[in-house]
Amino acid sequence: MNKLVCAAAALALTVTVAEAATKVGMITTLSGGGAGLGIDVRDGFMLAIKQSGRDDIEVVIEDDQQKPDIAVQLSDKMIQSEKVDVLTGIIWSNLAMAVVPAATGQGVFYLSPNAGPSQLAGAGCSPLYFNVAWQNDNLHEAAGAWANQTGYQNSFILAPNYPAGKDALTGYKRMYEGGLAGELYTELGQTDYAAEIAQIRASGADSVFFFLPGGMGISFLKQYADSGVDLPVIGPAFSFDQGILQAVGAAALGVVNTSQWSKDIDNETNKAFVETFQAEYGRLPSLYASQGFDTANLLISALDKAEPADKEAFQAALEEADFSSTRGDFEFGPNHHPIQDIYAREVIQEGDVFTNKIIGVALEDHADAYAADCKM
Amino acid sequence: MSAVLVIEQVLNGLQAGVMLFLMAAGLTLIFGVMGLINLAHGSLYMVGAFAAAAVSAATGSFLLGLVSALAAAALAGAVVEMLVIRRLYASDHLDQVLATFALILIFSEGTRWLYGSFPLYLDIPAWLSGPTRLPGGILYPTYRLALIAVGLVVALGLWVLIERTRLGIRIRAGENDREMIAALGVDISRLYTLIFALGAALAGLAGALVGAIQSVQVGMGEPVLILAFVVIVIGGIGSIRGAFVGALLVGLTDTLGGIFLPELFKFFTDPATAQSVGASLASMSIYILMSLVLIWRPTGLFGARA
Amino acid sequence: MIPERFLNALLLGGLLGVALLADWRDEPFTITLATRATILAIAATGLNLALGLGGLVSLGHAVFFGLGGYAMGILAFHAQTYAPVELGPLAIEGTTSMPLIWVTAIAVSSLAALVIGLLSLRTSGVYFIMITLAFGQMFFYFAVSWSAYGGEDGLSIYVRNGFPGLNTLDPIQFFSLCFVLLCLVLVLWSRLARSPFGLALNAARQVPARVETVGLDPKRLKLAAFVLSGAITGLAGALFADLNRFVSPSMFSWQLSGELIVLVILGGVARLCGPVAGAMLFVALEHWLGGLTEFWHVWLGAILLLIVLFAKGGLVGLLSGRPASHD
Amino acid sequence: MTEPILETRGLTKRFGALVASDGVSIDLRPGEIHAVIGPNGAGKSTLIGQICGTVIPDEGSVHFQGHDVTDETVAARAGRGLGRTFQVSALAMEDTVLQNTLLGALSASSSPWRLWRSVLNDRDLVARADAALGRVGLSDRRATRCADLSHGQRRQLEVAVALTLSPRAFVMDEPMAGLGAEGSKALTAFLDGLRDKAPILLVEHDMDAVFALADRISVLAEGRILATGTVAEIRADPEVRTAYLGEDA
Repeated sequence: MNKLVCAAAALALTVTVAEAATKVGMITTLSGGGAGLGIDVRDGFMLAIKQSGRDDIEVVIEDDQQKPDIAVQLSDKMIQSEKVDVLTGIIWSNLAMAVVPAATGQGVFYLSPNAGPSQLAGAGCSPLYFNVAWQNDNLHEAAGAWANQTGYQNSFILAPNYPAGKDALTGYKRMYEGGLAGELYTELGQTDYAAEIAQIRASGADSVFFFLPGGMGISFLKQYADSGVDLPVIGPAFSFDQGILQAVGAAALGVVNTSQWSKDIDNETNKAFVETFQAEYGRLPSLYASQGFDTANLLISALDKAEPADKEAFQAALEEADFSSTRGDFEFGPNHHPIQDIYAREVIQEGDVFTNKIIGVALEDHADAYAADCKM
Repeated sequence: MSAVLVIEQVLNGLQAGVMLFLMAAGLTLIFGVMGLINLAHGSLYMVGAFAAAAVSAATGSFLLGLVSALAAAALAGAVVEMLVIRRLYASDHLDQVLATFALILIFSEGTRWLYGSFPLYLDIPAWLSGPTRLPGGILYPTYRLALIAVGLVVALGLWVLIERTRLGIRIRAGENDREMIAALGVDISRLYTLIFALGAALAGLAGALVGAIQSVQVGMGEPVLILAFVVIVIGGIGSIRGAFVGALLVGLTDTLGGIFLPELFKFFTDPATAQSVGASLASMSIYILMSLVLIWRPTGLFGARA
Repeated sequence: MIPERFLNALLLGGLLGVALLADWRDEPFTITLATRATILAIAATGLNLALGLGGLVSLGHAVFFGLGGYAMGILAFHAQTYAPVELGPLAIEGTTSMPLIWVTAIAVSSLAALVIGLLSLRTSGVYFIMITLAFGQMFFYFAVSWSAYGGEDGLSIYVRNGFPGLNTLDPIQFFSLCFVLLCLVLVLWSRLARSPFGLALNAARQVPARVETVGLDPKRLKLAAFVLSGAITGLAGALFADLNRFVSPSMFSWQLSGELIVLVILGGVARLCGPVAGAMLFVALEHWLGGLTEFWHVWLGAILLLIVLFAKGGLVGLLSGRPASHD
Repeated sequence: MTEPILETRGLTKRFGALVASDGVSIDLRPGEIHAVIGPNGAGKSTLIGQICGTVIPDEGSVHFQGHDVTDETVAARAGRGLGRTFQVSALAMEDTVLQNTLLGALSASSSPWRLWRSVLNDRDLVARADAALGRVGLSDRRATRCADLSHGQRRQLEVAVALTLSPRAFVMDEPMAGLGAEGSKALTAFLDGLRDKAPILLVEHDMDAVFALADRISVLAEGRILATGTVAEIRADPEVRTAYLGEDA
C-alpha cells in the first residue's frame, strides 16, 4: 500500500463522509465472573469516543457472557443485521478465535482491545485484523527478560492447563536464560494453591513466575503471602490490574509485574486519561480501560483519514497508528500487532489504594515472535 | 519428593476436605430430611463470603465478618426456603433442579448488581497470618491449621447435635418418617426452615473462611457446589458420616492427584508430556473416583441400600 | 385452551414463519436465532426421549452435544489442513460433507451413550443425575487440556460444511436443513412414544417391577432410550458447531447440560413439542432480555422459577390446558 | 402324583439375625391352588421374592418346569411362564387399562424392540389384551386411565396383565387385599375357574377365600413351614391352631 493510493482514497472519500456514520460493534463480557474486564474495556472505549466529540460514530454494545457460541452469534448479528463496519471488544482468546477469522473473512475490520492469540499474529493473520493491546506472549516474554535483568537463576513457573497457560510459560522461557526449578500446570479455575506452594517451597527456586488470570491469581497471591515462602514473584499485569488489586490487598505488595501500560507512564495523553477516567467513572483506570481507550483513539484517527468502506485506505490509515497512545510510542508491526515498550511495575500502596509503579523497562520496542509466519 | 512435602500435601488435602465437608453437610442434611436437591447451595456459600468481606471491610474485624456470614447465609437460606423451596418438597427432582438452577441465576446476578463485577477484599486476621512451625520442621500456614480445627469442631458439633439433642432426634425422625414426626406434634414446616437455615449457615461459614484465602467473587460458589455434590454422592446421600468421609476423600484425591500424577507419569514419558497428561488426569481424578465408587456401590459408601 | 396437536402445528409453523419472514425482510440474524432455536430443540428432543419417556434425568447430556460438535470440528479441521485423522494404524480423511459428519457424530455419541449408560444405569435417582454430571465433567476437562484440537480455545472452522445441492452459508438454506432434521426427529420421537418400545419404556419409568414380571428388562429398555437420546443430541451438537463454525469445551460444560434440561421442562416434559416450545422461548428470552438489561440473568431466573412453581407441564401444558402428564 | 410345575427346595434367607426363610420347601402341582398362609412377618413376602427372583436366597433352590431357575433374573423367569400379581398394585398409573394390558401382551407375543409401528395398530396384540380384559370383566374400562380405577378394578387389572402372558403358573400376592366382600366373592369365583388353565400359588390373608379355593394349604410361621395339607388337615392341625389361629389346643 503506497502513500499515493492512500491519499487518493482519502480525497475521494471526503465527498461522502459528511452523512455516512460509522457503525462499530462491540462484543464484550458484561455479565458473569469475567465481567470486570469487559466493563473496563467498554468504559475506556466510550470515554475516548465521548472526548472526541464525534457524533458520527455509533457504537453497538452486546454482552457475550464469556461464551464462544454467544460471541459468534453476536458477531453474525452485528455483521448481518447491524451492518457494522468495525468490530471490537472481545476479551478472551478463545472467543476471539471463534469470532475474528469469520468476521475478517466477511470483510469487517476487527480491532482487538485485549486478546492476542498467536494464530492471529502468525499464519492466521489478516489485513483487516489489528491488535491494539499485545500478542498474548508479550507480557510473559517481558517477565522472562526482567528475570534476566534481575539476575534470577532458578525460576519456578506455573500456569493453568489450557492453551493461554502453555503460551505463557513458553513466552517466559523464550526470553528467560536461567534454569527451571519446576514447571507446573494447574487446573483451570482452581482456587486452592496450597499444594503448588508447598512444591515451590520444596523446590529450591530463587524466584516464581506465574500466570493465573482473574480469581485464580487473587487466590494464589493471598495464599502465597500467607505461606511464609518469601521468594520474589513475577508475573504479567493481569493479576495486578487495578480492578483486582484491591481484592488481593497487601499480599501483592512488592510483587513485580510486566505491563505495556501503567497509570504513571509520563505523557500528557496518559495523565489526561487517568484524570478524566477517574472523574467520569469514579475509579482508577485499569490496563483494560487503557486498551479500550487506545483502541477507540486508533479508530478515530483512522476515521479522520478514510472510510471503512474503502478497505485499502482504511487499512492503511489504521496501519499508520497516528494517534497519541496512553503508552507513549506505539506502532504496528507487519502483522498488525503492536511494537511497544513493556515495563516492569511494582505493586505499591498509595493511601488506601493499592496500585502499580514503574520500576524499569523490561523490553524495549518489543514485537512478537510470530510476525515472520504472517503472510498478508 | 521429601517426606515433609508429602505431609504438607496431606495437610492441604485435609484442609480442603474439611471445608468441603462444611458445604456437603448442609447439602446432605437438606437432601436427607427434605429430599431436596439444592443447586443453590453454592450461592449461599457466596452470600457468606460477600457478607464477611463487606462487614470486615466496614468494621475491620474478621470475627464480626464471620458472624455476619453465618447470619446472612442463614437468613438468606430461611427466606429462600419460605418463599420458594417449601413449594418444591412435593415436586420431583427435575423441578427442584430447575428451580434451584433459577435461584443460582438470581443470586449470582443479584450479587453482581449489588457489589459490582470486581472481586472483594477479604483477608485473614493478623493474629492468624503467617506460618507455624510444626514438629518435624514443617512450615505450615497458621490460618490453614485453624481451618482444619474449625472444620473438625463443626463436624463434632454436628454429630453431637444430631445424636444427642432433641433437635437431632427430630431431624433423624424426619429422615425416616415424615408422618410420624408430624404425629409427634412437631411443626414440620418450622423444622424444615430451621434445617435449611442451618445448612445455609454452614455453607456461609465455609464461604467466609475460604474467601479469606481465595477470591471473593460472583460465581465462586459453583465449582464448590459441584465438588460438594461429588462428596455427598460418594458418601451416600443423607449421611453426615458419609459426607465427612467423602469430603476427606475428595480433598485428598484432588490435592494429592495434582501433585503425584504428573510425577507418576514422569516414569513413563518425557517431563513435558507427563506434566500435561498428569495435570489433565488430575482434574478428572475426583470424577473418576466418584464414578468408580458409584459403579461399585450405586448408593455411595454410606447410603441406604436401594 | 388449544388442543396439543394444533399447538404443535402452531409452534412448528411459527418457527418456520419467523425464519421465512426474516428472510423476506432481509434480517439474516433473526434466521440465525431461529436456527439456533431449531438446533437446541433437536438436542432437547433427544434429551426428552431419555428424560420424558425413560425418566432418566441426565445432567450430562452435554457430553453428546459436545461429541457431536467435536466430530464436526475434528473432521472439518483435518479437511482444512489436508492431514488425515490418525487413529493408530487407521487414517481417516477429514471431510466437509455434512451427511458424513452427521453419521460420525451419531455413531460417536451413541457409542459414548452406550458406555456411559451401561455404567450410570447401575444407579438411579439423584445418583444417576450425579454420575452423569461426573461423566460430563470428565469430558469437559479432557477437552480443555486436549491441546491438539485447541484445548480451552476451541477450534474454528472457517467455512460452514457443505450439503449436496445446498448453499449452507445462506442462512435460510441452513435453517431449512435444520428444520427438516427437527421435523424428522420429532416424527421419530412420536413414533417411538407410540411403539411397543415406547409403551414398555413408559412402563419401565413408572413401575420397573411390573416390567420385569412380564419378562422384560427395564434397564435394557432405558439403556436403549439413553443411546437413542444421545445419538439425537449428538446430531444436534454437530449442527450447532456448524451454525457457529466453532467448537470449544464449553459444549461439554455442565451449564449446557443444565440448559438442555431447562429447555425440556420449560416447554413440557414428555410432550412432543415441549422442547421446541422451550427452545423458542429460551432463545427469545435470551435475546430480548439480553438487549434490555445487563443483569438479564436475574429476570431469566425469575421467569424459570415462576414456570416451575406455577406452570406444571411447562409451556405446552399451560397452553394446551392439560396439566403435567406425569412428574 | 404328577410332577410339580414349581418347586422350592430348602430355601433359606437371612437378614442379619432375622431368618426370614428357614429351609422352605414347597411345591405347586398342575391344576391346583396351593395357598400359603401365615401371620405378618412369617416370611411370605420373602418367599415370593425368592420364587420370582427379586430376592436371592442364601441357600436352597427354585425349580420351575423342571429347570433350576435359582440364578435367573425376574425377567427370565417371567419369560418361562411364571405370572405374578403384586400385593400393592404395580401398574403404570398414568396409562390406560389397555396400555397396561398391552405391556404384558407385547412381551409375550412379539418383541418390545419394535420402534416404529404404533402399538395400537398391532391387531394381534390388541386382541390378546382385549381377551384378557374380557376374562376379568374390564372390557368396558379399557380406555380409562389406571389412576382413575377403583381399588377392586386395579386388582382385576393385575390379574389381566398376568393373564396376557399365558403363564404356566401364577404366583399371587394377596389378590383379595383391600377388596370388599362383594369383590372378594367375584374374584374367588374367577380364580376358581383359572386353576384349570394354570395352577396358582396363592398367598392370602382372606381365610374365607383360602378355604373356598385351596386344594392344599401351607402354613408359614417364623420362616418355617409348619404344616402342609388339605383344608381339612390344616383345620385340624393342633400346632397350626396354636401358632397361627391363636386358639388353645
